[in-house]
Amino acid sequence: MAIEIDNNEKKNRTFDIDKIRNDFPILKQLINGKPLVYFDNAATTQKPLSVINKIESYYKEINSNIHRGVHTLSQRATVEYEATREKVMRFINAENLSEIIFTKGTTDSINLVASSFGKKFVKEGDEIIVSQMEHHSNIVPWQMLCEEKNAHLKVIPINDSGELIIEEYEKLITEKTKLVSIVYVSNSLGTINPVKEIIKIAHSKNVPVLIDAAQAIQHFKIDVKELDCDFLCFSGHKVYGPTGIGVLYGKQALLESMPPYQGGGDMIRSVSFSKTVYNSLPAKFEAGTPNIEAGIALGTAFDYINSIGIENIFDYETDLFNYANEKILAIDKLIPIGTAKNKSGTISFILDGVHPHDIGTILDFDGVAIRTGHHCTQPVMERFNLPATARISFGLYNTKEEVDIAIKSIKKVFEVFI
Amino acid sequence: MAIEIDNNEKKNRTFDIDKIRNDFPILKQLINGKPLVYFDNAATTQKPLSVINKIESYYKEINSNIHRGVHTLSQRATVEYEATREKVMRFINAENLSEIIFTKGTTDSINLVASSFGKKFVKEGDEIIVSQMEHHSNIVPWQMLCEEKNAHLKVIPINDSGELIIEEYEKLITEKTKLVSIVYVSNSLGTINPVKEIIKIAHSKNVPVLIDAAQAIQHFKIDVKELDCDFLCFSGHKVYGPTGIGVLYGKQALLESMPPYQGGGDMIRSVSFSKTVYNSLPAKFEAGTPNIEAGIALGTAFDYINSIGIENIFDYETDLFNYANEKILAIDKLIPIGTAKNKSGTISFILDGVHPHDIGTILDFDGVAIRTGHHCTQPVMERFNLPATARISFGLYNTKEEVDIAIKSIKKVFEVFI
Amino acid sequence: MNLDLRELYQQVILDHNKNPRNFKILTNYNHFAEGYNPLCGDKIDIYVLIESNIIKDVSFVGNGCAISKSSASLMTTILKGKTEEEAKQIFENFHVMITGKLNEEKSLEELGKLAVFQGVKEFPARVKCASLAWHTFNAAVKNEKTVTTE
Amino acid sequence: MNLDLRELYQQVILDHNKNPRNFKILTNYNHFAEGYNPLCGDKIDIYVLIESNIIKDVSFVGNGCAISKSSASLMTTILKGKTEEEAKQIFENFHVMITGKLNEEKSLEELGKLAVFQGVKEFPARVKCASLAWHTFNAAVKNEKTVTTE
Ligand SMILES: Cc1ncc(COP(=O)(O)O)c(C=O)c1O
Ligand SMILES: Cc1ncc(COP(=O)(O)O)c(C=O)c1O
Repeated sequence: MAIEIDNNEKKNRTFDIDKIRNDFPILKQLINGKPLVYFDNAATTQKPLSVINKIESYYKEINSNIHRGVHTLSQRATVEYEATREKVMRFINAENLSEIIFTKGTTDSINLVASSFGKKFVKEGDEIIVSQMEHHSNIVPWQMLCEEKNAHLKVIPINDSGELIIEEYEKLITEKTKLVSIVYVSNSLGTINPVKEIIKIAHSKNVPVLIDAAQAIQHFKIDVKELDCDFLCFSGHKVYGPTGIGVLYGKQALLESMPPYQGGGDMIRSVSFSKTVYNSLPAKFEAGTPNIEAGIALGTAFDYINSIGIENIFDYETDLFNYANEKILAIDKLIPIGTAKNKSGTISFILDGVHPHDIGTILDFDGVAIRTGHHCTQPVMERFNLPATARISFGLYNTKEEVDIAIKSIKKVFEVFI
Repeated sequence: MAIEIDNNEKKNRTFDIDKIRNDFPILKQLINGKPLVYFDNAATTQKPLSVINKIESYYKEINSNIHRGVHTLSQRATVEYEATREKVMRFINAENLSEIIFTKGTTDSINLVASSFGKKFVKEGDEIIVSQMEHHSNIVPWQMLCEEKNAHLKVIPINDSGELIIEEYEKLITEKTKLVSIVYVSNSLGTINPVKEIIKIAHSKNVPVLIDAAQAIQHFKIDVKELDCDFLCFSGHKVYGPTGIGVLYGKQALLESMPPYQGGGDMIRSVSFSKTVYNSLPAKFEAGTPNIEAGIALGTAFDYINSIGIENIFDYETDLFNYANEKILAIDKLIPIGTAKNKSGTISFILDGVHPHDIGTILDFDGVAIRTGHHCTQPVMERFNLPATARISFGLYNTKEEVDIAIKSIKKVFEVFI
Repeated sequence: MNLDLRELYQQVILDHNKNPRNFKILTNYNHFAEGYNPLCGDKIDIYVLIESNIIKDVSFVGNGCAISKSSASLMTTILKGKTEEEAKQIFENFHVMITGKLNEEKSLEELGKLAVFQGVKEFPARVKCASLAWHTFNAAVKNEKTVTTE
Repeated sequence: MNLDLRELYQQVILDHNKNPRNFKILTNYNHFAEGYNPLCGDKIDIYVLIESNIIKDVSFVGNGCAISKSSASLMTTILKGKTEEEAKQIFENFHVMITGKLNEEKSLEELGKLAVFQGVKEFPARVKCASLAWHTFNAAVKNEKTVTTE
């Protein structure tokens, strides 16, 4: 069992940015002869050496299939894999291990819920509520479900700052609403949604809520009990862990009431052609050989975050974000997209007369990696009548100096295009 | 483009077992003070250093999200990830890149087909044919589909040697049959099924065939054009690659006719709340951030296999298998389970009066890792009226000396239990 | 033979494995449960007769590895005549022992014949084998139908 | 300014980006296609009027990055008056150039004004931008409605 450090002690640990940067080998890469300035963290984060080393030692020392083996390697691998489930449970303060389902990523998690919850609870004429700022992975699975079931997808609109219009949300909930599925932090606008309030409103009408925490889990403390969310999803690769692993948290009673998603090994108790009995949670939703390597390394990623303290990460990143936001928004002819009061992690913008794709190319010349495009949120682009934006998104290893380099590079864009 | 070496040249390359064993760092591990003898290859294979190094260098040098990035890292990662698709295409001789879908593994691949093909083509009263020797992952998805659609699952029986009874299969195919889904090599019996014949029979009645090649791809040459199979699945982790990645091959026209499986990023061309347009193949079936790391490293695993030559692997393993089969079957009071004429990779057995679980524990004392249990093939256990078997399964790095160690250890079981 | 191996497979265990005691279906019982260990395919049915809080009779049938079979067999011999509370206490001590958390000589003594299972603590994969019968007995007493250890 | 950067964003390209030629919907056309580059959200509509195998008129509308827009603009100025076969040949040369497979000075000369795009070959991610208009033109001529480059 992990030793609990009280919050004050956590706060008092210093945030040693030089040491942290040293933990990420890729930051020493040169891109076009310049040091990499990695500002594409919302797409995927870089990995600390401890995570990389864990994968290496896993394959060099204990690689084995898990759950069904009596031999030593299989036992070791099983123990390490299941240890991650416990780390995740503690990190988000879930009630028990049955509530932590390993998936391929956020997209897989949401599809699991859309399929399984949908099969059980969504009927013709029912309604699902999402928002206009959802990632495609929190839109398309519901569209597919609604098409199949003849149900309806309702959309909470956003205002010009990129904030949800809560009054409209309240009007959308009816007796037909079966689920509200909402992003915690928008990956294209940076908006932090008032999910606690959203959940309260839904619960007052007995509607469960799914929270897409893909852009939240890496930036601030999440407590599923305090939020009282019914489902919560995130991707390992956006929280300093490997690709190919994600988490679906669900309240136990809800998960128990849902039918399995995929069929295969591990998710069954017994199989025969006359009668197959499904396994209990969490195995019921984990068919087939899991991503063992990534599951184990995800635990190491959480160890890493815990060694710094998520509150310290939040404080550091908030300071960095405020610095960047002020300086970037001060750039002449730069138009920010998404100006919500509560923001985290992401600054989206366009430059007058320059296509974001060209901005991306020019910044890349200076080693600055940003993302340009619709960020898998085309309804947001439509809302602001844009084909694309340029997006700077932060990780715990970014610095103010890097922000300055990016700003210099953004100014260069005008030199080229005038 | 890879340089094509003609078959004769491939054959003439020597199979240098010492060098090969050196390529796998884990083989130097001691288990209970004894050198690891890894005979659990059907569960998962060990990884060559080149694969481990690839993962490491991926994270240290180019880690980035793919497909939508203009910056340097994203481009590099995209190129490497897509290079694996081409390697897989060549390895199984598919017609084009659209036919290679990346999944999480065999289980995910089969679930994809059961869900998507099922949605489109399977109606009430229709029939799906599997066999009695299928892995649970090729049973449960079809049971779930049949339950949902009120369709029927038909089962090809096996004889006492663990071979499919082809005459029974021929009787099972009717106008109601929508798909035949068959394992190429049984993971619990070792039987190599006559899949070419099975496919021919199905095609003569216009029924498509899925081949579960999870236990075949690593042992001998597979040519999807020659087999003329409609779908083929395998897992990366059983072919010397990482966990969390698998392949679904499908004939292009068939894949094109099928609806998408999961919804999310990458699998769409454009999303709006009024109309969402799905992407073309293979992206249509690949929602969300893929397992980039594992995708890239799977390519390295195929490079490794190609560097040895799959024909050479087949020759070496055949010789090893024959040696082991003869010597193991000669053990007094040992009863082999699965005595088909054509076998590959796996020897299952029981010892009179000793539970397989105890065999597993005793062998583990000597560093010999085998699997005991039902191997996710409970209908096979039922067929032979057994709770479990002990299974030895081979990889390209195993040796006759290792077989001798295992045999000595099996004999020790009797010492304990007499 | 390997020393550790002999520690796991003690003679008493091998004996109970070969000649399990109370290996039958009770004709007169008022509690019953099925236990599964999907890891190795173990399956054990437990039959119990309890009268005025006393375990009058207990038996088992099923199949499993040497550890689970002998553990079931020994359990039946020990529980007969005990009260429910005593049974609970014995299982607690037993569980503490096989998971390696026992540190007082005294409690080991208390465990009596069950001490032959102390080698199990070195084999995490086998703890479930050793405890399956006990979990199933508990389920039977609580009138739960099935139990799984995983 | 960075040298390589200037090689990609040549003055001609910037000029066509700012003042695209033939940026309109033809009132009289007999071929049309829509082109998408989902990578950057580029979307281009191409209108073509072909009479007796001669490209009488060609225009475009849409939005995209500087490379795709200027490529579309330059394409329209070059194709006017050419035969379908000549257009095909030009695109082939162009494609060879931007994918970095051109090795004869002669063909570069043949490409004339299009040579300003030779910097693109250093930017694999931008090849699709430069070729989008051409692919769309091809689709229009073949009477395919939409084309995507990915
Ligand atoms: C024949 C066969 N099919 C399917 C599977 C399932 O593969 P995975 O667990 O990698 O999805 C396996 C592996 O256990 C297998 O041996
Ligand atoms: C808010 C949000 N939701 C969902 C996703 C999808 O995550 P993944 O691609 O890892 O499945 C992302 C990542 O792009 C995201 O930012």
